[in-house]
Amino acid sequence: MNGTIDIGLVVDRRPLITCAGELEVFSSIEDNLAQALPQDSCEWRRSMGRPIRNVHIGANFTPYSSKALPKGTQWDLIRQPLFHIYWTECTDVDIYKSTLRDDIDGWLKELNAKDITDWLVVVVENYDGKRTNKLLPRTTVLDKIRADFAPKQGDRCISVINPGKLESRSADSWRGLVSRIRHLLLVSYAKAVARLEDYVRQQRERRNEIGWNFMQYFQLQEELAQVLEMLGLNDEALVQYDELDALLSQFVANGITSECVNWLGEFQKPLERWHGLKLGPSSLSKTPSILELRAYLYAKQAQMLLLTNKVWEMASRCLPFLHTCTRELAILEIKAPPGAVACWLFLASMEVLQTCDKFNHADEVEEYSLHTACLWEYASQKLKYLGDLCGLMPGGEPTSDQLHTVVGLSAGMGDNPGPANSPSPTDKLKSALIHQDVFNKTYLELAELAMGTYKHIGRLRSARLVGREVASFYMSLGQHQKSAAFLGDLLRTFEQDGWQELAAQTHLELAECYKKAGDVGKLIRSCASVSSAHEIDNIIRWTYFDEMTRHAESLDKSLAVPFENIVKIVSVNVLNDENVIMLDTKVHVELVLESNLPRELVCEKVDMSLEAVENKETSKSNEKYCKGRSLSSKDLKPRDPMLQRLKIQRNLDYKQDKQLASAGIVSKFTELRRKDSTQQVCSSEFAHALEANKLPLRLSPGLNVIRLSKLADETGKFYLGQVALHVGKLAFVSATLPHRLAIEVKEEKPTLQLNKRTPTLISGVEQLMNIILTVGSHPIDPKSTIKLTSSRGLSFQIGADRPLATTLEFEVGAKPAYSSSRYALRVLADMLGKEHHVTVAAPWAAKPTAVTLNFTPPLTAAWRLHSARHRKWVQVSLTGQCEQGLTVREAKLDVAGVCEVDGKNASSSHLIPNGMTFSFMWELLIKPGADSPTIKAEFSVSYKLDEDSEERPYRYFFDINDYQTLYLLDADVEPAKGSEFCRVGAVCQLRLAIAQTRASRERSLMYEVLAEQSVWAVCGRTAGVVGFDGSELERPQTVALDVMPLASGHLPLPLVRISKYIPAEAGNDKHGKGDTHPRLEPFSPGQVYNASKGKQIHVITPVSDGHPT
Amino acid sequence: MVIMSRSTSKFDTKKVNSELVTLTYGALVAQMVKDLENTDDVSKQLERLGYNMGIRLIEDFLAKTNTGRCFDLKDTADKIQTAFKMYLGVQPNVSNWSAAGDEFSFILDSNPLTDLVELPDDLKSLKYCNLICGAIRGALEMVQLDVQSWIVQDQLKGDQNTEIRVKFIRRLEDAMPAGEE
Amino acid sequence: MAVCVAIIGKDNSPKFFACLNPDEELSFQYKVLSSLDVVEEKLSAGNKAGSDLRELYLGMLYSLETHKIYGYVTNTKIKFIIIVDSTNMVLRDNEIRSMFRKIHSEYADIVSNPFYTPGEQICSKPFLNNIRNIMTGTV
Amino acid sequence: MSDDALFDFLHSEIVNYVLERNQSQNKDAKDEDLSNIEYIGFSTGYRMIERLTKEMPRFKDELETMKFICTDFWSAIYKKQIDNLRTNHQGVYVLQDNAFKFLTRLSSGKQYLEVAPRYVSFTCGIIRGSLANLNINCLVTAEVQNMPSCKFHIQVQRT
Repeated sequence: MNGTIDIGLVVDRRPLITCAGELEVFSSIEDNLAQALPQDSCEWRRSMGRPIRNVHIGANFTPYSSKALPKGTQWDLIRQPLFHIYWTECTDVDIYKSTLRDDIDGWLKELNAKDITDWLVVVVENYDGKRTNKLLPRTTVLDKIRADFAPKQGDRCISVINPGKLESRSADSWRGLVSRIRHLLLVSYAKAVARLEDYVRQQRERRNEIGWNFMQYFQLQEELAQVLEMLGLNDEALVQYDELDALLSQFVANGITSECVNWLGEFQKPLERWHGLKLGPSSLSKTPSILELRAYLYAKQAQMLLLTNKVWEMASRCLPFLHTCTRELAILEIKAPPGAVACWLFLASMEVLQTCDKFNHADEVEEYSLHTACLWEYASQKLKYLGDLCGLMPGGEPTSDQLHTVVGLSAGMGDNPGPANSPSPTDKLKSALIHQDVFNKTYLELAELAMGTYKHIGRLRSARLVGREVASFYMSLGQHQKSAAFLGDLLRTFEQDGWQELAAQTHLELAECYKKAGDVGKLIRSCASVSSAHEIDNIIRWTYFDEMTRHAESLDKSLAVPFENIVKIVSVNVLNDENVIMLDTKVHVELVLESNLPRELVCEKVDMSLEAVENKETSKSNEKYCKGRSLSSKDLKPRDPMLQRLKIQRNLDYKQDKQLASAGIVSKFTELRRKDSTQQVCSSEFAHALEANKLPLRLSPGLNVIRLSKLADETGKFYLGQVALHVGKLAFVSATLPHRLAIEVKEEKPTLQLNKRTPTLISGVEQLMNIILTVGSHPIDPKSTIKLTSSRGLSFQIGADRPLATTLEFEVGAKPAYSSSRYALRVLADMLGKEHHVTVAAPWAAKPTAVTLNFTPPLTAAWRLHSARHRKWVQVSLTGQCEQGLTVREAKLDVAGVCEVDGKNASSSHLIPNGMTFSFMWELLIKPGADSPTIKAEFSVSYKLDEDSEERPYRYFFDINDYQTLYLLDADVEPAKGSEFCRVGAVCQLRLAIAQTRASRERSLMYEVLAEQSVWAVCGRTAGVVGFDGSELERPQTVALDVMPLASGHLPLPLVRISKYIPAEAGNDKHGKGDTHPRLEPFSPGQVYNASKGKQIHVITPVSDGHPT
Repeated sequence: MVIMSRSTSKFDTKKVNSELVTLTYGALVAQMVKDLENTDDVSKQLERLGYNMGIRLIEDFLAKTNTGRCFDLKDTADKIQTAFKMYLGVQPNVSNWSAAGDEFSFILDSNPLTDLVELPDDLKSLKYCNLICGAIRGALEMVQLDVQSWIVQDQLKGDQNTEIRVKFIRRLEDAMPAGEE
Repeated sequence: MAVCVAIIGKDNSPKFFACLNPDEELSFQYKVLSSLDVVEEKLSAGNKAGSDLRELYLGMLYSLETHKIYGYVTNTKIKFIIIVDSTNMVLRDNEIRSMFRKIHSEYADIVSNPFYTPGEQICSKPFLNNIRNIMTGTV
Repeated sequence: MSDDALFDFLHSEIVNYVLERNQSQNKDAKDEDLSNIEYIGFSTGYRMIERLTKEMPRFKDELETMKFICTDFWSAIYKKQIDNLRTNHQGVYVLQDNAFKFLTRLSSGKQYLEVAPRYVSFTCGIIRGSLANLNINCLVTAEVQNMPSCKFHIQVQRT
């Protein structure tokens, strides 16, 4: 019969129960009972306020024998029968009285003699058909037994219906029995455990006494542990093992100080076996080695942990445990063949790892990965150690001694074969120690697992450090690329965390690696890094420096190496006075470099790139960046934003009423982000670059001040970009400087201006203008010529002597930059056009440009014809146009001999100020009646602008037509008959007299009275036609019209106009088609003389007495 | 959320206060060093600052200790000594009296202002605790004592202890207002 | 007696490193660096779990056959690392803890020097001496 | 140091020094440049917190840190606590001190409001410095409406 959870239980710790009485009765139910007992848990109450635990308890049954009875107070009761049951199926009271009673009595007496109190009497009742109809007896055997033996503790006697029959009815009583036994058994068992615990305690107290032996004590306490385990209290069992663990550690740590601990000496014998842990079911030999003892202890603890589902804790305890072991081996000075311990440690860690895998629950992977990672690493280290020891490392060949060692080690490992598909750690190790390739494979496998697990749990650094081991392994394997990859990761980690020294070391390793790999480029790079690492010893730095330079010479294609820590930019200064630099001038920059190289570096070329700035960027960046004239180390090294100075200002808030609402401080600072220091290298190309003035440049260790310059040969805006130091094909290239330093290159084009000297240009007069030539940022070719071309009517010339021309070319001649020179240009424009053009063609201008010049004539003229009856006058009036008044003389009017002219004021000379008008008068002496051909009149006068300028003629042409008088018109206003005065409001007579002075084609003409409405009211008709037959000249026709003055005083007569009247029918002779309407045609000014012009009539106010008129 | 006002600090306020002054002063000096390129200017500034503080401290001091006028230099020295204790929490020894009795020294074996300070090499000439000299001068000027005060020994320069010398110049007329130097 | 004391900045770079035996410094640097993994682990775990990791002293970070490595992180995220010989049975948790306390106050004093820029390497001679004394337990 | 008179005087000397220096460099007086006062406070706070948190358990979170600033830290420096702390739980905290030490000396009311900023800058710096060293990167400004009450605004930079 076996319990439920006895994995690896070496000793069966189930309590013994003796059976007395009618054994056949018992045997019929033994099996049921044995199974039933552990099925349900039962509360275990313990002394010393320990928590109540539910436990499962099983039992072993043995027949009762008085000789086997232990003393009820023995400490090791646990190993003895500790519960006793008397079985009977007697139901007949008489039989009981006769025999049974004495038997039970004897049994009990024996128990009491050993003062055993844990017993039970069971009466099994068998019901069968023949009994049923009978009445039950008044008192049963059970009652009797109770009365006789257990008057007080009734629970010591119990009856049960034989479960073999009539299940249904018996079930309850059966359950009753089982739980009764369970309970009583546990009570007694608890007593036993308590006694054991006391004993253990006593023993521990005596641990410093002579003769005390750990192993004995060990077994004792383990017994306790086993008991707890049996009860399913794995955690408490673990506590027992942990106590043993601690105790042992304590002893060993203190070492053999007195003979009290002589037993420790037992463990000091040389090591013969290194089997590993043997996790799972295991037993301990009588005289174990310290390792075996330790292994056993750990195995036990592991088991308890597994049973309580604490895989991760098992893992977590492993490494410290292994460390303890190695330490204790050392303390106890235990001799072991080289590698033996390593083997054991390897096996141990591997076993634990395997177990972890076996018990791997997805949800716990995280937890135990935390602890397995370092185990993988540990195992790999141990294996590597063994590899070294046995000459298995790549490139090596095991010597015969080493082969021997291997044999020895394998032997010591013992055999622990795993299933075919999954070899046990022992199998693995053995084959690894024999076959080099297996060794390599296994080692790398473990290392990879270590790294993988580390990464998985986020321990990147640890992973990288394993990588370092792996790298060196690959190195010896000759797989330099792989090795380099791992070292690269390592380096990155170190640099990220800012561990310069480690980084330097890694550079060293990398250098070696690249050397082996023959990767010159990378080799040079890491040589540079090594030689510039202050953490490294100078001699080494020098050698690597030389190595670097040596390889640099042998480079076949160019190689760029970033500055990084090799060279540092300390400061950059733009030396020009302004950031705006003129084309073709030099840009000067001072660069301070700090070289960390251990020796002088000779650079054939040093340049600093200029990056053209995109326009869109400039617009905004202008403000931000271009102010800066220098960068200091402060700007260059990324500052810790946590330590930033902020721009803090006072801030006052005012209300509408200008009252201060609140005062405070604000920060003008916006972003507190850390600006990324990592910049891509070789981004900009060095097409436009500043170059060092003195070459070759000897870059000495420490600070170097370098002057760079460049001729600004391209306009635009440029940032100072990167610095490059060239050594042969090798170039050290800095990161791009923060875009703070910008240089703007500008050029100024030459210009040509044509300037008036006077506010206005006057046509017809020669005047001087200025040509101003300004040379820009760079001089013009002296030979280059400027060509002026004029529009019609305009001519010019440079220099007084040469004649005016319409085109003009002249050479610029040697002129320094920014000089400006002035030429006097004589210009003369005729008076025909007001607007003239000069077209300028200059070599620097893409196409010629036309300049418009506006000329105004010096004066303007107008004319009028005046008549008096038949006499005629011409008036010409001149208006001055130039600000300084001009003087005119010798006015002439030439009428081409049509008639004589008589100038009234022509002879004298006159000054006509600007805008003023002056008139000349001539009478045309013509005969009345003569016909009037058109007169082509030419007015001429000579004028000059000022005294010294010579006179020039001014001509004015005009035609005079129809100047002979045809009609004389006169008008009068007379009072109505009977009154001698014209009165306001009284009708008067307007008498018109129109006389024809010469025969003319017009037969009739129309007159119109155009009276001023406010002055005259015309009563009746206002217009009429009069006809002439041309028979009698000079005899006027008269017309009378009624008009009424509306105002008093001397009034001008109503104006009368006459026009030619062309009747409707008379039209057809002119145009082809007949004219249905009559037409009026005006006379030209000279043809009608109106004598009434200027006449006035005196009108008086109406008479006050309203006497009718 | 609102905090109930429990105005007892978990810290030893005395200590905190002393550290606060020390650190604030340190920060100020650092700022000055940044502002003024010349170290001596910094020392001068510190003395001036001390002076300004002195002329205010003295009132506070007299009020708190309600002592009157000093009778003589000895008395003055003792009063300053208590002032040290009061404001810097250290009790300097008064010693090295000159024969004429017009000059004496305060000897501090520890100086909270400088205890945590290490002068960088480029500032070795800085008179870090010139503030104290200034304060003494300012304070005494308010009680009509014109004195000079300067640092003789300085722990910052590796001396055993810090010695501040005070030299009596003359007694000022009561009428004379305490003006800037 | 500690064999190595390291002070690691907020940025995880070493600000101070002292070893009893200078020859060991390099190997210790590797150990300290990898211990940072554990420090970070514990801190983040502390954040998750909340109160359980409020103490500045982190206890043993990890152990090797030869050494034990202990950690301490200030409120200002400065890490102190102490390495102890694993054979050293004298130094119990409490001794280590008090060592850290002393180192911490030394550090606080260094930071209080107005001429020390936080985050820079600590190269003050007196500081070095004080730390050495703490390591060797002479204070 | 028996009392904080010394600290007060030192503080006002700092204000004077910085302002005088501004003048000498003729910075514009309208929006006074208080950067240097703030920075002196900053580096004081940065160092101070290193000392104050020596014996303290690790802060649970940002809020706990702020509470510390308002209570223990404040009363250590100003002998009183912040009267009111508000937050939007998105990194903005407003600390209100109804009787801010450096303002109590100025006569209350509006008349000296214009100069008030000089006397709060240092403290803004202290706060920023302390938090910076506690790895809380923030911007600290202040607002005074009627003295001697002062509001400090902390804006945590999440980057």
